[in-house]
Amino acid sequence: MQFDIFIIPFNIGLYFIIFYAVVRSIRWFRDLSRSDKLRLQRGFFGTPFGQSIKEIFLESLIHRKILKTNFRLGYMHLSLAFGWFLLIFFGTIEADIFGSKHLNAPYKAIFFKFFNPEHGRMGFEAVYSFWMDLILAFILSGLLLALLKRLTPGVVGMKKTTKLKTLDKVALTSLWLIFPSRLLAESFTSGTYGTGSFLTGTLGSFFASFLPVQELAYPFWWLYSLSLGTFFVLLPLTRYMHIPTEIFLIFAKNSGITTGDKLGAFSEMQTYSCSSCGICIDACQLNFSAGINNIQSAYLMKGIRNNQDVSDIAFNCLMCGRCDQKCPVGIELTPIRMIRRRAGESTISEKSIWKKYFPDRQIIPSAKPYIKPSYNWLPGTDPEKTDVLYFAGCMTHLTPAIISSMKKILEASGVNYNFMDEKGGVCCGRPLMLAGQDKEARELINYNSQLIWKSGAKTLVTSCPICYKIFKESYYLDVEVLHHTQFIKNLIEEGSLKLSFLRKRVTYHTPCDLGRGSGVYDEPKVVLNHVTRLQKSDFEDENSLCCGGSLANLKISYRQKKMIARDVAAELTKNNPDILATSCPLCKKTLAAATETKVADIAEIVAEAIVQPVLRKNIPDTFHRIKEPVNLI
Amino acid sequence: MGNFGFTLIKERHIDFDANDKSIAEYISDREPSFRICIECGCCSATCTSGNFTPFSLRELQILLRRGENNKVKDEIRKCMLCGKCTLVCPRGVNTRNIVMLAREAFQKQEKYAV
Amino acid sequence: MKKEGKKKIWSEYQKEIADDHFFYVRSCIRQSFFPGSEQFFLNFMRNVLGKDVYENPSHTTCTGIGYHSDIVPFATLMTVVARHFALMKESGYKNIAISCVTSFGIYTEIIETWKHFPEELEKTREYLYKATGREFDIPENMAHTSDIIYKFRNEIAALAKNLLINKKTGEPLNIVEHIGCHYSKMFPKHGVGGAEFPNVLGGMIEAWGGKVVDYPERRHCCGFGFRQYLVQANRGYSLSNTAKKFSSMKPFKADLVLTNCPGCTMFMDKWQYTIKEMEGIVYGEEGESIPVLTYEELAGLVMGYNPWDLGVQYHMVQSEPLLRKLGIAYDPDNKFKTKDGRQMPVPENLINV
Amino acid sequence: MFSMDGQIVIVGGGAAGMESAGQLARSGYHVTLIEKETITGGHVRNWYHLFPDRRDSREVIKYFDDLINHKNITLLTGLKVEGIDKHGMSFIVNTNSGTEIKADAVILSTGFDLFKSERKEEYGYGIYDNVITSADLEVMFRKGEIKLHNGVIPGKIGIIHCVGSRDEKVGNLYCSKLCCVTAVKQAMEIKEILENARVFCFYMDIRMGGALYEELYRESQEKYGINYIRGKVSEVSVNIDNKLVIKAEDTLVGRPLKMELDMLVLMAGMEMSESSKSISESAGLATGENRFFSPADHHFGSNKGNVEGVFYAGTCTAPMNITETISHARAVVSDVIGYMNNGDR
Repeated sequence: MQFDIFIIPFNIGLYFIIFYAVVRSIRWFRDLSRSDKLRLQRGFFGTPFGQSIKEIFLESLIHRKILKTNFRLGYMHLSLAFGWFLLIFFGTIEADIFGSKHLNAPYKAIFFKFFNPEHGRMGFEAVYSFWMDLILAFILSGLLLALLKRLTPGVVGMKKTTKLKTLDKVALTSLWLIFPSRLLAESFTSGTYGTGSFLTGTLGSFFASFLPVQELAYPFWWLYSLSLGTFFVLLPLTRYMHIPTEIFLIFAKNSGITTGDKLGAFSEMQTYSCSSCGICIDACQLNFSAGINNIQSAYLMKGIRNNQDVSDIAFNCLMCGRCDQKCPVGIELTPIRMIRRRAGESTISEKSIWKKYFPDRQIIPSAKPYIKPSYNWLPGTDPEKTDVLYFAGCMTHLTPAIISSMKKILEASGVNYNFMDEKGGVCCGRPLMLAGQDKEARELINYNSQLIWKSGAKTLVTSCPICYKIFKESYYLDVEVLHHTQFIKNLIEEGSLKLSFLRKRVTYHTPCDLGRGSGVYDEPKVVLNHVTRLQKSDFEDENSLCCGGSLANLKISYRQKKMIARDVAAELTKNNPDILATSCPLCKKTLAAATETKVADIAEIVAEAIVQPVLRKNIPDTFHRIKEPVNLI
Repeated sequence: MGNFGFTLIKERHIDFDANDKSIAEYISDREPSFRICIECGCCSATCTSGNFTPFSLRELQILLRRGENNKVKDEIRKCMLCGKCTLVCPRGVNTRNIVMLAREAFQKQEKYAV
Repeated sequence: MKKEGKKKIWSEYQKEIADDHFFYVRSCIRQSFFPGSEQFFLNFMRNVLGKDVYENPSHTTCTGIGYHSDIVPFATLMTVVARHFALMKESGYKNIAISCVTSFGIYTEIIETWKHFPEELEKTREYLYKATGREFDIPENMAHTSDIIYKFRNEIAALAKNLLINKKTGEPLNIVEHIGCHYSKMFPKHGVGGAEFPNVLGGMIEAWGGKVVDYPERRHCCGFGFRQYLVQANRGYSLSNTAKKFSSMKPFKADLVLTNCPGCTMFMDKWQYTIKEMEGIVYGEEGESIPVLTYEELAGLVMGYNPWDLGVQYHMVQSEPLLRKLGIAYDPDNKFKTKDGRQMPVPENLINV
Repeated sequence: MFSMDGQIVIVGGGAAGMESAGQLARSGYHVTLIEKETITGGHVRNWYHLFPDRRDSREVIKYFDDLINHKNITLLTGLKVEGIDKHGMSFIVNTNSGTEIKADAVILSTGFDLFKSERKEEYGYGIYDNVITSADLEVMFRKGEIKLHNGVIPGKIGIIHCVGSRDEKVGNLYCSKLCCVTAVKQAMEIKEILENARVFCFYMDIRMGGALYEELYRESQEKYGINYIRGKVSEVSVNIDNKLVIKAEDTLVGRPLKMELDMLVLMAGMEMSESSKSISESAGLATGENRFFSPADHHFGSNKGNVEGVFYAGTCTAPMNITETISHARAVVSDVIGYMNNGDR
């Protein structure tokens, strides 16, 4: 027997999803910008191809990243994804070898047992079906975990599990039904024919002992086919869309496509590649310090997919970038959030099923028509010429200690510098950008750029990571932009700054915008190692925490900020250091308010360590020379 | 109409009951800390914009409370959102969000009024 | 509103008003703009009540307007007033009756000054003596003529021919009382009923059957403001204050504004015309403006004198609507005729006609 | 030589009087407590809740009543002290009933009078129907209903601080100290009874000196959304629908402000009580510029009068809240005992 009516649902589902995947991919490809198209082509037919395949295997099947961060969760994904892959893979081979003929239609592989009930009695066949049972068992074990996760999130080591919408639920049940139904269907068939291996076989004979297995088998084959069909058909409407999308995304990523600051096919792909695994929720300080657990990236992605108004979610974020680091799919979450911030409020519209299957490319209202900030009142600019330009930044003006230390350092190292915003400067513009108002930020950027150009400086030193990031990314300057930690490091290396060693134990807090934001991790530590004894904390580099004072979050209250700051300070002062060092005025102020330990900027520590240079005028005139010539007579 | 070489002068009173306080309500619904300002003026004192121009957040937010919105509408645009005020505020008022919400409220007013 | 509360306050501001033998000093504005008023007062006091009211022909202005517009220095002012007192002394009077609220304010101010700074009194005596060889005493009793009418309000009520009642409806008329600022705001104890709730006009109105209207801006200045109205460019301030007062009064549907200060009478009357011309706004009902009368004119109407003899037609806002309400018969043809029937020139742009 | 005999007369059965009487009695002295009203308790009786912890005043009254329920205390109510004469080392306390009471030491705890708000004529207390004082409001609280003169529920309520305090026009230069926090407390209580009412406080300065006052102030803004306008109300009048129209300058905006209100609450200040004036004259007791009794020394002798043997307790020396009054009353006890046991007295 080669065909049976019950396979139709499966076939429909299968061919639908293949067709759909192809169409959707084409659409995405079409939507890519021209340059990105080229990139992708090169990426696909070039060296990155191998890399992509490897990554697909490691991430989409093995789920390595998740395994690393959280083994049980990883195992769950692994067993389901990889297991299923194996099942299909070996199923096909099985059908090919043992089937009546070669090169079968997919359903032959899927429902092999039904069509070859006699198969697997002895010899190699038995071994093979044992192998198949093993895979099935493997999957079922993962399924069990998933089930437990739903019931008690604790089991797989997740604090929060994402909330589901109805379609997701249906898809989920159908997914969960697939393997049990296969198990039962196979078992019953095996039971009838006395075939099957350790799993299906044993179960089969067990059921056969008290159930009319022959009659029962058929309906369960139906169930199996149906659940498969349903799952495939619903897939595009649910978070499981991430399975096919991720593959496409990996190619795109490896071809060097990035989110940029505009909405596009790539960012859309990313939103669809989010599997709502919830790792970002665990990583988010707003969740574990401030108890806000409905604004994390997973929810943002979901909101965008179901085109809801995500403006509140978008603005309620510290933009610390911890989730970017943690995301197993490697979605660029913060850039996507920035895009939404620029968008402001999007209008919610109920979509027809058809629209849901083929959502039109998300269009975002361009800059708001309203009361836009205007800075035409800014004063004229005529700075004096200099080599090094020091820009303290707004926040630094609230931490005079940093300014005075920087002055001391600059003078001690004999640099010809000019204090750009000594009498108060204009904001660098990043706060505006973080509020999604790029056009307005431009005005400030242009203003400051002019100042910098006119000063003719070679180097621009700033004490504020917030300014540093924007100087680096959004200013088009032909000067070398340095954060003061980097600048100090250079001074030390070129030997123009003589420092003594302070007997102090120091823990370093990496500011978000300097660390994850601009990738400056080492310089500060080098400097600190040079003058103090630097201790390790549990939150180094990519894994560092946000102090909570972030300008990026417009929504949370002072109290919530404080909660975050307290937790961070507590963490970093665990191995009670003498000084909790940081390199950001905002972090300094925020942390100082949250701990007993002395909080200091690296500049302050360095300034303290400066050795007074011995100048000639300081040398006492030991032997008193006679000034006038002595008359003899 | 006769011209006598002088005219009626508009009353200077803040007509509290006639004024439109919807903007202020919009803000304090979304940012409750708007209510706890005590007019100490720290924000205006430290303000980066205020350094160059007579921009005073303290004044603006009290004008909003009194429904004297016209002046605020233009002035509020001068804020650079740099956040110094948020750091110095003794009552922990989320000043930046107040500015954002004020702009938003004015925008909506314009959009839906017409 | 609780009447007892007011009574309680009034009881604390009982002003002693002489009964007879007044030295009468006229008001610049009143005698030239509302001649009927002072005429009525003298006639009423002398012929009706048979009191002794004396006027001295050499009495001059108190120069208050000059003083309030920073032209006449205080020392000069005091000397001028001292001269009035001297005239009073010479003609043997101790009670002064002042027709003008500005003057009344000036007199009280000066007397209070002398009380607190005796050296000023001495200086003034010296100035006056040097200038005129005259000497003076401070009056024993000082009253504004509205005080005096207030004192005799019941006598007038007894002689009343038309009570302040709307003949058509039988309702009492809504009458706004406006007290000149300088009457009691500077020295509440010198005013009948004090400064917050003065009773000098209210008393008359109630005695004559009317209803006093209490409206939010009742305390507000009429808009006279010497500095403001003297310079044309500044008159807007003066006008605006009047407008403010009337717009707050409007909902109360006043039939009449009664004032005790000649300045207020003039401005509340004439500015109504100006506002009507400028903005087309009127404050009375049925597109009419509200007549503004002095207490003497009103007393005259109450006692049944001929409105034209009282000179009510010499206001900008004509009183016909009021007269109709009061049911007072008047002859439109004789409005601007002299006693012997000669036609006088008719003022232009009168309103309420 | 230590003597428990000897008669101590305490004039005024308010918080201070009862506290000191109770403490003296407990330390074995014979005390006569004279109260002009028929019932002790003074102003506390007229209050509903007490700041900062919003405790029911009745609890405090209960505490006092238990305190003075003591064998050593003779309580004379409905008796008004006219004057005190000193003869040698002892005093004769004359009362309006003609009876004379002999005393070895006298404690004056004559307390304060609430400022008579009628005196601020511009606010029209006693003239406008819906202008009331803080004390009137407390009565409403006790009833549990806030209503206008015509029985309607008010929607917009104004509170004026510093009525009769810090006001040269009524001759009181001092700050009554409690009105600010009372205003805050009452504003919150209003909102608790009428949650839809809008409350506006017109203040010159907000003086939140006491413990937990500032917190109360913040709570009133944060939780109850009370509005604070910096500017003293200059005049009140009524419009055609008998609503109150107030005028003030919003000093922080720098412009005059006008507002319609349904009800206006005047935060009446504290003044030296009428009844104690005759006493101070008859006994030649010094009073300060604020007309309160001025103690012998502001730091060490805040309970002693300029006449030896006369002592002060509570608000007859200056505005105080109940906590301070009680401590002041306890302090006087030690002074009195010291005086009584002084041999050569």
